[in-house]
Amino acid sequence: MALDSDTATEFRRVVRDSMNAILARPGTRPELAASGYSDSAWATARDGGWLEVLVPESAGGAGLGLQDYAPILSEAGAHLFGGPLIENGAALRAISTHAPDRVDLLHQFAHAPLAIVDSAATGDRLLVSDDGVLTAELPAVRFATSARWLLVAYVRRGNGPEVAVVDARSSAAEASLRPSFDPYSGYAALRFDALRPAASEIVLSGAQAQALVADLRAAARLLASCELSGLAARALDMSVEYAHQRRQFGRTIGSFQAIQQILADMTVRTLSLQAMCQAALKRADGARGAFCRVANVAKAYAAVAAREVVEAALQVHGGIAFTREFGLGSYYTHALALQGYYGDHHQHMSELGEQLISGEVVVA
Amino acid sequence: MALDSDTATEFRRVVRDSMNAILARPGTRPELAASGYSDSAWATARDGGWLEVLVPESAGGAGLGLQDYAPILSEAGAHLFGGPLIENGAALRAISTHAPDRVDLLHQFAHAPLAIVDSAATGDRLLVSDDGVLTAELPAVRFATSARWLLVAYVRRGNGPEVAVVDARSSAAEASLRPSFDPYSGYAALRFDALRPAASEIVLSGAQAQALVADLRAAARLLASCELSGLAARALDMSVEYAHQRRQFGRTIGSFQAIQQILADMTVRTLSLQAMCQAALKRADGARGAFCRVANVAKAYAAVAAREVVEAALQVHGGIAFTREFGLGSYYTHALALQGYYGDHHQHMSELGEQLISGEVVVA
Amino acid sequence: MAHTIAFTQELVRARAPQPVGAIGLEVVGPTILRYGSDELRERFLERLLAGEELWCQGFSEPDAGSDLSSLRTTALEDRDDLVLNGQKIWTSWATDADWCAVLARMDPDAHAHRAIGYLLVDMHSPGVTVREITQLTGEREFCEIFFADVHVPRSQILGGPGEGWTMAMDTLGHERAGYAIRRGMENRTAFLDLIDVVRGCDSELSAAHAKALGELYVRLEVFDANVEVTVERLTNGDVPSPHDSVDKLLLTETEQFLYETATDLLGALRVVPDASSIPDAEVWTKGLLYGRAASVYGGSSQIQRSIIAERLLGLPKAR
Amino acid sequence: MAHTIAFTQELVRARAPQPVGAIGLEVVGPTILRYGSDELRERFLERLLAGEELWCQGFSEPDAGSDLSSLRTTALEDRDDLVLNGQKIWTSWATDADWCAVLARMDPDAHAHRAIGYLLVDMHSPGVTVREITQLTGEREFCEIFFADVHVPRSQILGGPGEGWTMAMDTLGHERAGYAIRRGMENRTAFLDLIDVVRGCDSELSAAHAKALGELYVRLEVFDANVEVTVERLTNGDVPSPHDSVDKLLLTETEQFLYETATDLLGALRVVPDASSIPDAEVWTKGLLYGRAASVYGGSSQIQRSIIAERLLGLPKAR
Repeated sequence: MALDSDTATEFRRVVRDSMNAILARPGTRPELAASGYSDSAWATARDGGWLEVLVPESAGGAGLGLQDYAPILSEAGAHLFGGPLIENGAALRAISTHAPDRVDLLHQFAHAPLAIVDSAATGDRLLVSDDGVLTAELPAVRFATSARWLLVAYVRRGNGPEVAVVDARSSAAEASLRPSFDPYSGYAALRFDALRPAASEIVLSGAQAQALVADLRAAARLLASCELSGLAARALDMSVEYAHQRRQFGRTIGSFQAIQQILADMTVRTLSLQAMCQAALKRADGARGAFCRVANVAKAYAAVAAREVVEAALQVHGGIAFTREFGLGSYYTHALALQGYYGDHHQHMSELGEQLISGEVVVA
Repeated sequence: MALDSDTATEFRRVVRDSMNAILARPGTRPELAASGYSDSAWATARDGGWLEVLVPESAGGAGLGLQDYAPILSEAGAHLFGGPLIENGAALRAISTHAPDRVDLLHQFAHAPLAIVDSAATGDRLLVSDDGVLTAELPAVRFATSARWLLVAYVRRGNGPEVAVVDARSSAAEASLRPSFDPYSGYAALRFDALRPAASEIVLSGAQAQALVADLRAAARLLASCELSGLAARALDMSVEYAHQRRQFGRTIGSFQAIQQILADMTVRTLSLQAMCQAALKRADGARGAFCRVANVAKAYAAVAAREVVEAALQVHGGIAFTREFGLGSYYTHALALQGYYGDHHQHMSELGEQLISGEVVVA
Repeated sequence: MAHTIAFTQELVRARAPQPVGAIGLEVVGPTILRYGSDELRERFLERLLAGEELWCQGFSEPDAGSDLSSLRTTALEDRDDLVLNGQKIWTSWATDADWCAVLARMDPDAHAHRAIGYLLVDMHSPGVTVREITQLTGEREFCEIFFADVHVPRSQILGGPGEGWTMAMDTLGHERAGYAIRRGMENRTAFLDLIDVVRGCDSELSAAHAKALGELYVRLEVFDANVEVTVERLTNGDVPSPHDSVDKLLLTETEQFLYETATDLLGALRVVPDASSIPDAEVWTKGLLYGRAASVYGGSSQIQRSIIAERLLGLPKAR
Repeated sequence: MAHTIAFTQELVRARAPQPVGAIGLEVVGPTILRYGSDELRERFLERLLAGEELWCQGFSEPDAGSDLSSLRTTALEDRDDLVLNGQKIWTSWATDADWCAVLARMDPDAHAHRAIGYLLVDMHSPGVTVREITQLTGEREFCEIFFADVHVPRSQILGGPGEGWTMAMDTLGHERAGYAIRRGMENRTAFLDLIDVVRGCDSELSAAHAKALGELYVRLEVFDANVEVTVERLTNGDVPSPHDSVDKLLLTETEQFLYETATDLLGALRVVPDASSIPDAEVWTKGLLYGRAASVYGGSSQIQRSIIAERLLGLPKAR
């Protein structure tokens, strides 16, 4: 099921208004700028029912899909809203598709912030459990210090893939916030000290776990692309606005052809990224292989396109953009972070190329 | 020995004037545009003593080096002068360095046009002789139909590298001109039908042949870079000139910032390519390893820089540039040809990178 | 709309050349349908659709390229006729055409967009001369047309005498959108060939090209995603639009990257594709040359960006 | 000249930070030496060379960035003094400086390049306030300076009262050239680190990065080749010159490509370099952020291109 166009527009407006309202409160922005997470910002998401979008009707949710959830990420990108909206969204999508009977998890993820522990997210070594026990130092996990739950993807030695959801407050898991050029990603070091997921905490094993993880990754990639798309659109808007107002050499800089050419290229990049995200979202409920592939394509493009747009925005703004007090720099550092999250353009383009050669990906 | 700066400037002026004079004669340009070669243009080079620059004094030449020969290539690039100036120049440099006693060859190459048969030139399979006999179909050899001599680099099976110079009119060698998007390269298909170089025709064998070939390739790369550099400079000049004259929207297009930004980037590319060629030429008489490396660097840069400049020139000129009757298009197709001759940027950058990793190339 | 696209798709898949009547079908036909009187529709449309009469389009002039509004060809009144004088350039397939849609100034003292008429001109009239232009690709698609005292009946003005500019812009909008869609399909076909060639390379070489193939795939998918939006826009009648310029820029960069990647595979042989072992490699080299022209024809990339800046972003006209 | 370059080279090789007195040594000092009276030279140069007095430079203003000629800071006569009012921005290390070279307008009604004076201002004077600006890199090199009724003795005008513009342009020329040389060396050092890191990767990963390393090597060699030309130019006294703008653009693109390549190696960890196993990875991320600013400070890339177009290519001033 999907929202009709008017309802979707209205929902997005409500999301945007709620974000603006909570960000207008004095304490929110400093909190976000420190750890990428704010309890009150998260409460806005939770109480606004944003995550319910992805909870099946059978579990009391709205039973909608990624296409209706994605605009939240675009707005989050535009507002630097922080928080694990990608993680909770991707997990809800993956659980509702591959383990729909785990209503407990769906409820948890619709309410409390989640961190995903998955080697593909930051290109780490594979996480392996020995006899069901996890001991590892994970260099960087988004929102590990803010999360209530940890969704952990690992390989049980000799047994194949496994997915567990554990309590982030477990004494065997210790997170500490990383100093970061992009606080909005909430990166933390995470240590597992003989963490042993209980049987009830293990969601799926083997091929089923593998399918869940593949879907989780695809959803995370696509949602990150949507966030980058919103972020790029905002950087463009800010630049156009600035070009209208900033005067140099006796005229607004927006009247200079050199600046106009930059802004036009930013527009091409931004609109085509939006189109790519839309095309990928339309395929979210199709065949899994096709969805994974198109999510990789979207992420590959978002990784370059959003970065290009924000770099051009820095150029249009000039010196002011490189100060911490002016907001645009944070858009850039966040774009740099998201560019690499779950694989950048280098990785995805190389992989897609190899798959084209091997015939694993077929061009229509 | 090298020319002092005033003499070098004067020599270059003479070369330029001679080129202009012969190109002004009605028949020359059509001949060049058909096969890249014109007897009268070649006579200008020969009689002007251009190639004598590279002949050692001991053999009756001027005993100068690549640095004094290179401006001829820059002018050739600027004038689309055609002819095997790269081949004869590179061969003279290689022979005078590695087989200086072959005065016969030095005289031949200072006078008659040469073609080089070398797998590295166009990325062909290695040419191999069996019992000293060469039988092969070479897909594309520059100026094979115009050449008086063929310098052939091959591997004698079981015996290592060998270099021979054979008569291009040998009945065992048959060349036929290729239809080409760039007639100025004079590409021809060349067939060796049991060609057996005589003992006197074999210049060097084994390690000595290998050293000669390495030097030949480095010289050819550097000279091709200089030709591209001159070609780019001319494309820039033509574009600036056109921008001064062409009017659109009631003003010269050179007064548009969008055009100015393009022309400025072309300038950066052109000047830095000239600087790179100069820096490489200064190292032509240094250690062979260092020279080979810097020639590869120059070729890698020339391959992208010149192409970028000419593509930008096409853009500045607009529609007119894409007609055969307007000259600029021939600069583009010639740049495309030279870009790939003796390796393009992809090849050289990949190789340099591998050598950096292996430690074969060391950064100062 | 959807039918036309599907039909084009099949033509491209079968590697068929562009239909000979394309200019008529895609460009002039719709304009006559929209702006023509009943008489003109009846006189021209049926024969156009039947392919009995071929059309070309004379808009650009030597001194009116990117700046179409500075055109100098005149059509001045002489009793019941208009007398046409001037020169057109970059007209596709003018040698084969029976009719030409010509923009001409109907008041020699008027400037810019004013007093421009859209004339339907019989190419067999006395005073019409056509000269072919050889392109870098070696092809002769484009022509110059010279009009010397060519008489055109007044009844063959489409729309009002001063409405030519508006109609031409409308036409160009449709042309750009339709062209982008067809060319996108052709590029995808070339990409399929490229994959086949890379597959045939030895594994070290194919690994070296994997990333470029992946990047191309991404760009083509993005292009197609954008076409989905364009089709929606066409279906809603939102043409011409400054979004056409977005489409054009995206097409240009996709196409240039595609053929650059393909011809890089040919190395030095890119100028003598016959010498390569790759079948039909000439198509790539032509694509490369044609691709460079793509950022020039139908309004240069610089012009497209200015259109976006002024009309999508609302920035002031650059002085 | 050659000595200075060799000295800088050694400093950079030893990974030493930029000398704290750099602005004085490289920028203000030469200007005082060239334009100053004997009194001013004697008063300032020895202490500057001894490092006893540190200097900063106040040229840019919030509304006079790329367009330096629109500066608004005024220095108006008041008996034997000038009274300075206004705001400067992007001044490096102003907090530590004892003196500041300030551009100010000496006639509030004058426009553009006219009536601009080059003042030597004691940073310890009453009315001077400095505010640090935190950059994206987290560093606080840049400052804002506020001047409120700051009295400057008339004797501390360098050159004539209306010659400030010419001197500033001269200064900027030297600054650009010298800066490009030093920064080029720093970039080469970072490149050496990068090679070491790639060598340490497993062979599949290092193969994937080989071409990028090769491209970087080519770009750095080209940069150095260009420096050879620049050094010749400096030695011949051909500074300032529009060629400074060529150098600046080349530096910018080299630097941006270098740190982009380096941080791409860090993947997602580029924003949390501490989390990576690569030692000193933070330097790369800072280099990336700093590199983006490189196309803005000291005249944006767009301005540099306009300078080249107008002054090297002789094109008309863009309107």
